[in-house]
Amino acid sequence: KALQTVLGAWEEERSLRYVLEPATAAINNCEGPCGFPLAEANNHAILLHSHEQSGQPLGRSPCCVPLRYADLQVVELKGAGTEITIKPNMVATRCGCR
Amino acid sequence: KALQTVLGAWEEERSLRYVLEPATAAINNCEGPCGFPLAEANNHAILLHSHEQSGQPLGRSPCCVPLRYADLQVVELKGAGTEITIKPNMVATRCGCR
Amino acid sequence: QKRRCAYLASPSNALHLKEAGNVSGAEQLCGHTPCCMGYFKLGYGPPIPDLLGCNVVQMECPESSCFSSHHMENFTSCVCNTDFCNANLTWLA
Amino acid sequence: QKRRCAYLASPSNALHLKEAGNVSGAEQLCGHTPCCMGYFKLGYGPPIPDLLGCNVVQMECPESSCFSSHHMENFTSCVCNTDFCNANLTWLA
Repeated sequence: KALQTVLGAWEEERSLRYVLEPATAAINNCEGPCGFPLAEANNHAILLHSHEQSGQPLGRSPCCVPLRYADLQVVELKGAGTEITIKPNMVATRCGCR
Repeated sequence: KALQTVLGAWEEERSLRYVLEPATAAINNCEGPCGFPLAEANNHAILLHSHEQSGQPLGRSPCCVPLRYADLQVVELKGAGTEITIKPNMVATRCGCR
Repeated sequence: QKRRCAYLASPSNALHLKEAGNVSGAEQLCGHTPCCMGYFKLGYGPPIPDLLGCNVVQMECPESSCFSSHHMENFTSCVCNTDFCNANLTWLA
Repeated sequence: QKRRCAYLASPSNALHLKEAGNVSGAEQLCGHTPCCMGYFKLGYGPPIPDLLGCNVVQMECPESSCFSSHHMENFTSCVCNTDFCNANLTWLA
Protein backbone atom coordinates (compact mmCIF):
# COMPACT_ATOMS: atom_id res chain seq x y z
CA LYS A 1 0.00 0.00 0.00
CA ALA A 2 2.91 2.26 0.45
CA LEU A 3 3.97 4.56 -2.36
CA GLN A 4 7.60 3.73 -3.00
CA THR A 5 10.14 5.84 -4.88
CA VAL A 6 11.28 4.20 -8.09
CA LEU A 7 13.52 5.89 -10.60
CA GLY A 8 12.39 5.47 -14.15
CA ALA A 9 14.50 5.77 -17.27
CA TRP A 10 13.04 5.66 -20.73
CA GLU A 11 15.70 5.57 -23.36
CA GLU A 12 14.66 1.98 -24.13
CA GLU A 13 11.01 2.87 -24.27
CA ARG A 14 9.70 3.25 -27.78
CA SER A 15 7.06 5.86 -27.07
CA LEU A 16 9.52 7.95 -25.04
CA ARG A 17 12.70 7.54 -27.07
CA TYR A 18 12.80 11.10 -28.35
CA VAL A 19 12.72 12.63 -24.90
CA LEU A 20 15.79 14.82 -24.45
CA GLU A 21 15.12 15.87 -20.86
CA PRO A 22 14.61 14.73 -18.24
CA ALA A 23 16.48 11.46 -18.83
CA THR A 24 15.18 10.03 -15.58
CA ALA A 25 12.60 10.90 -12.94
CA ALA A 26 11.01 9.32 -9.88
CA ILE A 27 8.01 7.42 -11.25
CA ASN A 28 7.20 5.54 -8.04
CA ASN A 29 5.44 2.27 -7.47
CA CYS A 30 2.76 0.93 -5.15
CA GLU A 31 3.84 -2.04 -3.08
CA GLY A 32 2.62 -4.16 -0.27
CA PRO A 33 -0.14 -6.65 0.39
CA CYS A 34 -3.85 -5.92 0.39
CA GLY A 35 -4.80 -7.15 3.81
CA PHE A 36 -7.67 -6.11 6.00
CA PRO A 37 -8.62 -3.34 6.37
CA LEU A 38 -8.13 -2.78 2.66
CA ALA A 39 -6.55 0.58 1.90
CA GLU A 40 -8.50 2.76 -0.50
CA ALA A 41 -10.54 -0.20 -1.73
CA ASN A 42 -13.80 -0.03 -3.65
CA ASN A 43 -16.78 -2.41 -3.35
CA HIS A 44 -15.36 -4.85 -5.87
CA ALA A 45 -11.97 -5.16 -4.14
CA ILE A 46 -13.74 -5.65 -0.80
CA LEU A 47 -15.88 -8.43 -2.29
CA LEU A 48 -12.85 -10.18 -3.82
CA HIS A 49 -11.17 -10.07 -0.41
CA SER A 50 -14.31 -11.48 1.25
CA HIS A 51 -14.45 -14.24 -1.34
CA GLU A 52 -10.93 -15.31 -0.41
CA GLN A 53 -11.45 -14.94 3.32
CA SER A 54 -14.45 -17.28 3.10
CA GLY A 55 -12.11 -19.99 1.79
CA GLN A 56 -13.16 -19.91 -1.85
CA PRO A 57 -10.39 -19.97 -4.46
CA LEU A 58 -9.67 -16.74 -6.30
CA GLY A 59 -7.66 -16.55 -9.51
CA ARG A 60 -6.15 -13.24 -8.45
CA SER A 61 -6.02 -11.58 -5.04
CA PRO A 62 -6.59 -7.86 -4.72
CA CYS A 63 -3.47 -6.00 -5.79
CA CYS A 64 -2.05 -2.69 -4.53
CA VAL A 65 -1.88 -0.50 -7.63
CA PRO A 66 -1.62 3.19 -8.52
CA LEU A 67 -4.99 4.92 -8.49
CA ARG A 68 -3.77 8.34 -9.43
CA TYR A 69 -0.92 9.63 -11.56
CA ALA A 70 0.90 12.85 -12.31
CA ASP A 71 1.90 13.81 -15.83
CA LEU A 72 5.50 14.69 -16.65
CA GLN A 73 6.54 17.68 -18.68
CA VAL A 74 9.42 16.81 -20.99
CA VAL A 75 11.35 18.27 -23.89
CA GLU A 76 11.45 15.95 -26.85
CA LEU A 77 12.65 15.93 -30.41
CA LYS A 78 9.86 16.49 -32.85
CA GLY A 79 10.31 17.08 -36.53
CA ALA A 80 13.03 19.66 -37.03
CA GLY A 81 13.26 20.93 -33.47
CA THR A 82 12.61 20.54 -29.76
CA GLU A 83 9.15 20.59 -28.27
CA ILE A 84 7.85 20.86 -24.72
CA THR A 85 5.32 18.05 -24.28
CA ILE A 86 3.26 16.61 -21.46
CA LYS A 87 3.52 12.84 -21.09
CA PRO A 88 0.45 11.53 -19.24
CA ASN A 89 0.37 9.03 -16.36
CA MET A 90 4.11 8.92 -15.76
CA VAL A 91 4.32 9.17 -11.97
CA ALA A 92 2.23 7.18 -9.48
CA THR A 93 0.92 9.48 -6.76
CA ARG A 94 -1.68 7.44 -4.91
CA CYS A 95 -2.14 3.76 -4.18
CA GLY A 96 -5.09 1.52 -3.45
CA CYS A 97 -6.36 -2.04 -3.57
CA ARG A 98 -8.02 -3.35 -6.74
CA LYS B 1 -5.64 -10.16 -18.53
CA ALA B 2 -8.76 -12.15 -19.08
CA LEU B 3 -11.97 -11.09 -17.41
CA GLN B 4 -13.10 -14.12 -15.43
CA THR B 5 -16.55 -14.80 -14.02
CA VAL B 6 -16.61 -14.82 -10.24
CA LEU B 7 -19.77 -15.09 -8.20
CA GLY B 8 -19.93 -12.66 -5.32
CA ALA B 9 -22.02 -12.96 -2.19
CA TRP B 10 -22.26 -10.22 0.34
CA GLU B 11 -24.10 -11.30 3.41
CA GLU B 12 -20.82 -11.16 5.33
CA GLU B 13 -19.98 -7.74 3.99
CA ARG B 14 -20.71 -4.94 6.41
CA SER B 15 -21.54 -2.26 3.87
CA LEU B 16 -23.84 -4.63 1.96
CA ARG B 17 -25.48 -6.50 4.82
CA TYR B 18 -28.90 -4.95 4.38
CA VAL B 19 -29.20 -5.97 0.74
CA LEU B 20 -32.30 -8.13 0.32
CA GLU B 21 -31.89 -8.88 -3.39
CA PRO B 22 -29.94 -9.98 -5.24
CA ALA B 23 -28.17 -12.25 -2.77
CA THR B 24 -25.44 -13.04 -5.29
CA ALA B 25 -24.28 -11.79 -8.67
CA ALA B 26 -21.34 -12.28 -11.05
CA ILE B 27 -18.78 -9.70 -9.94
CA ASN B 28 -15.91 -10.99 -12.09
CA ASN B 29 -12.17 -10.73 -11.63
CA CYS B 30 -9.18 -9.88 -13.80
CA GLU B 31 -6.54 -12.56 -13.92
CA GLY B 32 -3.36 -13.41 -15.73
CA PRO B 33 0.16 -12.09 -15.99
CA CYS B 34 1.19 -8.73 -17.38
CA GLY B 35 3.65 -9.79 -20.02
CA PHE B 36 4.68 -8.00 -23.17
CA PRO B 37 2.86 -6.55 -24.98
CA LEU B 38 1.08 -5.18 -21.93
CA ALA B 39 -2.68 -5.20 -22.33
CA GLU B 40 -4.33 -1.85 -21.82
CA ALA B 41 -1.28 -0.44 -20.07
CA ASN B 42 -0.53 3.23 -19.47
CA ASN B 43 2.89 4.93 -19.54
CA HIS B 44 3.58 4.14 -15.89
CA ALA B 45 2.86 0.40 -16.25
CA ILE B 46 5.04 0.27 -19.37
CA LEU B 47 7.90 1.93 -17.48
CA LEU B 48 7.58 -0.47 -14.53
CA HIS B 49 7.73 -3.37 -16.99
CA SER B 50 10.80 -1.85 -18.68
CA HIS B 51 12.45 -1.40 -15.30
CA GLU B 52 12.07 -5.10 -14.58
CA GLN B 53 13.08 -6.20 -18.06
CA SER B 54 16.33 -4.25 -17.69
CA GLY B 55 17.20 -6.43 -14.71
CA GLN B 56 16.51 -3.93 -11.95
CA PRO B 57 14.57 -5.14 -8.92
CA LEU B 58 10.99 -3.98 -8.59
CA GLY B 59 8.98 -4.21 -5.38
CA ARG B 60 5.82 -4.99 -7.31
CA SER B 61 5.37 -6.13 -10.90
CA PRO B 62 2.56 -4.70 -12.99
CA CYS B 63 -0.71 -6.32 -12.01
CA CYS B 64 -3.78 -7.13 -14.11
CA VAL B 65 -6.61 -5.26 -12.41
CA PRO B 66 -10.10 -4.01 -13.24
CA LEU B 67 -10.08 -0.66 -15.00
CA ARG B 68 -13.81 -0.27 -15.36
CA TYR B 69 -16.77 -1.36 -13.30
CA ALA B 70 -20.52 -1.62 -13.57
CA ASP B 71 -22.80 -0.62 -10.72
CA LEU B 72 -25.37 -3.02 -9.34
CA GLN B 73 -28.95 -2.12 -8.61
CA VAL B 74 -30.17 -3.75 -5.40
CA VAL B 75 -33.09 -3.62 -3.00
CA GLU B 76 -32.00 -3.07 0.54
CA LEU B 77 -33.51 -2.48 3.94
CA LYS B 78 -33.42 1.14 4.92
CA GLY B 79 -35.15 2.61 7.90
CA ALA B 80 -38.70 1.32 8.06
CA GLY B 81 -38.89 -0.13 4.54
CA THR B 82 -37.22 -1.36 1.37
CA GLU B 83 -35.31 0.89 -0.96
CA ILE B 84 -33.97 0.46 -4.48
CA THR B 85 -30.32 1.57 -4.41
CA ILE B 86 -27.38 1.59 -6.77
CA LYS B 87 -24.20 0.10 -5.35
CA PRO B 88 -21.18 1.49 -7.24
CA ASN B 89 -18.21 -0.48 -8.59
CA MET B 90 -19.60 -3.93 -7.95
CA VAL B 91 -18.83 -5.74 -11.21
CA ALA B 92 -15.48 -5.67 -13.05
CA THR B 93 -16.08 -5.08 -16.77
CA ARG B 94 -12.65 -4.31 -18.19
CA CYS B 95 -9.11 -5.34 -17.31
CA GLY B 96 -5.68 -3.79 -17.81
CA CYS B 97 -2.14 -3.70 -16.49
CA ARG B 98 -1.21 -1.28 -13.72
CA GLN C 1 -47.21 -10.35 -24.56
CA LYS C 2 -45.62 -8.28 -21.79
CA ARG C 3 -45.72 -9.06 -18.11
CA ARG C 4 -48.13 -7.14 -15.89
CA CYS C 5 -47.39 -6.72 -12.21
CA ALA C 6 -48.98 -5.29 -9.12
CA TYR C 7 -47.41 -1.90 -8.41
CA LEU C 8 -46.72 -0.12 -5.11
CA ALA C 9 -43.80 2.22 -4.53
CA SER C 10 -42.67 5.10 -2.34
CA PRO C 11 -41.81 8.31 -4.26
CA SER C 12 -38.06 7.55 -4.27
CA ASN C 13 -38.57 3.95 -5.36
CA ALA C 14 -41.03 5.08 -8.01
CA LEU C 15 -38.18 6.99 -9.70
CA HIS C 16 -36.10 3.83 -9.98
CA LEU C 17 -39.06 1.68 -10.99
CA LYS C 18 -40.15 3.99 -13.79
CA GLU C 19 -37.58 2.60 -16.21
CA ALA C 20 -38.94 -0.93 -15.79
CA GLY C 21 -42.24 -0.09 -17.46
CA ASN C 22 -45.33 2.10 -17.68
CA VAL C 23 -47.26 2.55 -14.47
CA SER C 24 -51.02 2.80 -14.42
CA GLY C 25 -52.53 3.12 -10.97
CA ALA C 26 -51.72 -0.05 -9.03
CA GLU C 27 -50.40 -1.82 -12.12
CA GLN C 28 -47.10 -1.80 -14.09
CA LEU C 29 -46.58 -3.10 -17.63
CA CYS C 30 -43.04 -4.46 -17.85
CA GLY C 31 -40.87 -3.16 -20.69
CA HIS C 32 -38.37 -5.99 -20.84
CA THR C 33 -38.56 -8.38 -17.91
CA PRO C 34 -40.81 -11.43 -17.54
CA CYS C 35 -40.56 -11.12 -13.74
CA CYS C 36 -42.66 -9.42 -11.11
CA MET C 37 -41.09 -8.61 -7.74
CA GLY C 38 -42.60 -8.13 -4.33
CA TYR C 39 -41.13 -6.99 -1.01
CA PHE C 40 -43.27 -7.57 2.05
CA LYS C 41 -43.14 -6.99 5.79
CA LEU C 42 -44.06 -9.92 8.01
CA GLY C 43 -46.22 -9.34 11.03
CA TYR C 44 -49.18 -10.83 12.88
CA GLY C 45 -51.56 -10.79 9.91
CA PRO C 46 -50.86 -11.47 6.25
CA PRO C 47 -47.56 -10.13 4.79
CA ILE C 48 -47.82 -6.37 4.14
CA PRO C 49 -46.64 -5.13 0.69
CA ASP C 50 -43.80 -2.62 0.86
CA LEU C 51 -42.51 -2.48 -2.75
CA LEU C 52 -44.22 -4.11 -5.75
CA GLY C 53 -43.54 -3.86 -9.44
CA CYS C 54 -41.64 -5.20 -12.44
CA ASN C 55 -38.37 -6.77 -11.29
CA VAL C 56 -35.44 -4.35 -11.35
CA VAL C 57 -32.65 -6.42 -9.88
CA GLN C 58 -30.48 -8.93 -11.68
CA MET C 59 -32.13 -12.28 -11.02
CA GLU C 60 -34.21 -14.99 -12.67
CA CYS C 61 -37.82 -15.84 -11.80
CA PRO C 62 -38.33 -19.57 -12.13
CA GLU C 63 -41.50 -19.65 -10.00
CA SER C 64 -45.02 -18.84 -11.14
CA SER C 65 -46.20 -17.68 -7.73
CA CYS C 66 -44.82 -15.55 -4.94
CA PHE C 67 -43.60 -17.29 -1.80
CA SER C 68 -40.65 -17.15 0.56
CA SER C 69 -39.20 -18.85 3.61
CA HIS C 70 -36.38 -16.39 4.36
CA HIS C 71 -36.50 -12.96 5.89
CA MET C 72 -34.18 -10.21 7.02
CA GLU C 73 -35.43 -8.28 10.04
CA ASN C 74 -38.98 -9.38 9.11
CA PHE C 75 -38.75 -8.26 5.52
CA THR C 76 -39.11 -10.88 2.83
CA SER C 77 -39.31 -10.93 -0.96
CA CYS C 78 -40.15 -12.95 -4.04
CA VAL C 79 -39.89 -12.88 -7.82
CA CYS C 80 -42.34 -14.74 -10.02
CA ASN C 81 -43.24 -15.07 -13.68
CA THR C 82 -47.05 -14.68 -14.09
CA ASP C 83 -49.25 -11.60 -14.30
CA PHE C 84 -49.89 -9.97 -10.91
CA CYS C 85 -48.24 -12.91 -9.13
CA ASN C 86 -46.56 -10.39 -6.81
CA ALA C 87 -49.83 -9.04 -5.39
CA ASN C 88 -49.66 -11.49 -2.46
CA LEU C 89 -46.84 -13.41 -0.82
CA THR C 90 -47.26 -16.83 0.77
CA TRP C 91 -45.00 -17.11 3.80
CA LEU C 92 -43.68 -20.63 4.35
CA ALA C 93 -42.72 -20.45 8.00
CA GLN D 1 16.72 37.68 -6.47
CA LYS D 2 15.13 35.74 -9.32
CA ARG D 3 16.98 34.00 -12.11
CA ARG D 4 17.11 35.65 -15.54
CA CYS D 5 17.53 33.53 -18.65
CA ALA D 6 17.98 33.96 -22.35
CA TYR D 7 14.65 33.31 -24.07
CA LEU D 8 13.85 31.82 -27.48
CA ALA D 9 10.75 29.77 -28.21
CA SER D 10 8.48 28.68 -31.06
CA PRO D 11 4.83 29.73 -30.65
CA SER D 12 3.79 26.33 -29.27
CA ASN D 13 6.72 26.18 -26.86
CA ALA D 14 6.05 29.76 -25.80
CA LEU D 15 2.67 28.64 -24.44
CA HIS D 16 4.31 26.06 -22.20
CA LEU D 17 7.14 28.39 -21.19
CA LYS D 18 4.82 31.20 -20.16
CA GLU D 19 4.12 29.70 -16.76
CA ALA D 20 7.82 29.61 -15.91
CA GLY D 21 8.09 33.39 -15.79
CA ASN D 22 7.56 36.76 -17.44
CA VAL D 23 9.01 37.13 -20.92
CA SER D 24 10.47 40.39 -22.11
CA GLY D 25 11.91 40.23 -25.61
CA ALA D 26 14.81 37.77 -25.58
CA GLU D 27 14.80 37.50 -21.79
CA GLN D 28 12.73 35.55 -19.21
CA LEU D 29 12.50 36.25 -15.47
CA CYS D 30 11.98 32.95 -13.70
CA GLY D 31 9.07 32.74 -11.28
CA HIS D 32 10.31 29.85 -9.17
CA THR D 33 13.27 28.03 -10.62
CA PRO D 34 16.96 28.88 -10.18
CA CYS D 35 17.72 27.09 -13.48
CA CYS D 36 18.02 28.23 -17.06
CA MET D 37 17.69 25.66 -19.84
CA GLY D 38 18.98 25.60 -23.36
CA TYR D 39 18.37 23.24 -26.28
CA PHE D 40 20.75 23.57 -29.19
CA LYS D 41 21.32 21.98 -32.58
CA LEU D 42 24.85 20.92 -33.38
CA GLY D 43 26.25 21.60 -36.81
CA TYR D 44 29.39 22.91 -38.49
CA GLY D 45 29.52 26.23 -36.67
CA PRO D 46 28.65 27.03 -33.05
CA PRO D 47 25.61 25.26 -31.51
CA ILE D 48 22.38 26.86 -32.75
CA PRO D 49 19.78 27.75 -30.09
CA ASP D 50 16.43 25.98 -30.59
CA LEU D 51 14.68 26.51 -27.25
CA LEU D 52 15.90 28.80 -24.45
CA GLY D 53 14.26 29.89 -21.23
CA CYS D 54 13.63 29.20 -17.56
CA ASN D 55 13.84 25.47 -16.91
CA VAL D 56 10.48 23.71 -17.14
CA VAL D 57 11.42 20.09 -16.67
CA GLN D 58 12.03 18.28 -13.41
CA MET D 59 15.78 18.43 -12.92
CA GLU D 60 18.49 20.10 -10.84
CA CYS D 61 21.07 22.56 -12.20
CA PRO D 62 24.34 22.04 -10.38
CA GLU D 63 26.47 23.77 -13.02
CA SER D 64 27.01 27.50 -13.40
CA SER D 65 27.59 27.35 -17.15
CA CYS D 66 26.03 25.58 -20.10
CA PHE D 67 27.89 22.66 -21.61
CA SER D 68 27.19 19.17 -22.86
CA SER D 69 28.90 16.09 -24.28
CA HIS D 70 25.79 14.10 -25.23
CA HIS D 71 23.42 14.54 -28.12
CA MET D 72 20.40 12.89 -29.68
CA GLU D 73 20.25 13.21 -33.45
CA ASN D 74 22.49 16.30 -33.17
CA PHE D 75 20.34 18.00 -30.57
CA THR D 76 21.91 18.71 -27.21
CA SER D 77 20.89 20.52 -24.02
CA CYS D 78 22.02 21.98 -20.74
CA VAL D 79 20.70 23.44 -17.51
CA CYS D 80 22.70 25.94 -15.47
CA ASN D 81 22.27 28.21 -12.48
CA THR D 82 23.50 31.73 -13.35
CA ASP D 83 21.84 34.61 -15.17
CA PHE D 84 21.78 34.15 -18.96
CA CYS D 85 24.04 31.11 -18.68
CA ASN D 86 21.89 29.41 -21.32
CA ALA D 87 22.64 31.95 -24.04
CA ASN D 88 25.51 29.81 -25.37
CA LEU D 89 26.35 26.13 -25.11
CA THR D 90 29.90 24.79 -25.02
CA TRP D 91 30.06 21.48 -26.82
CA LEU D 92 32.59 19.06 -25.32
CA ALA D 93 33.12 16.70 -28.25
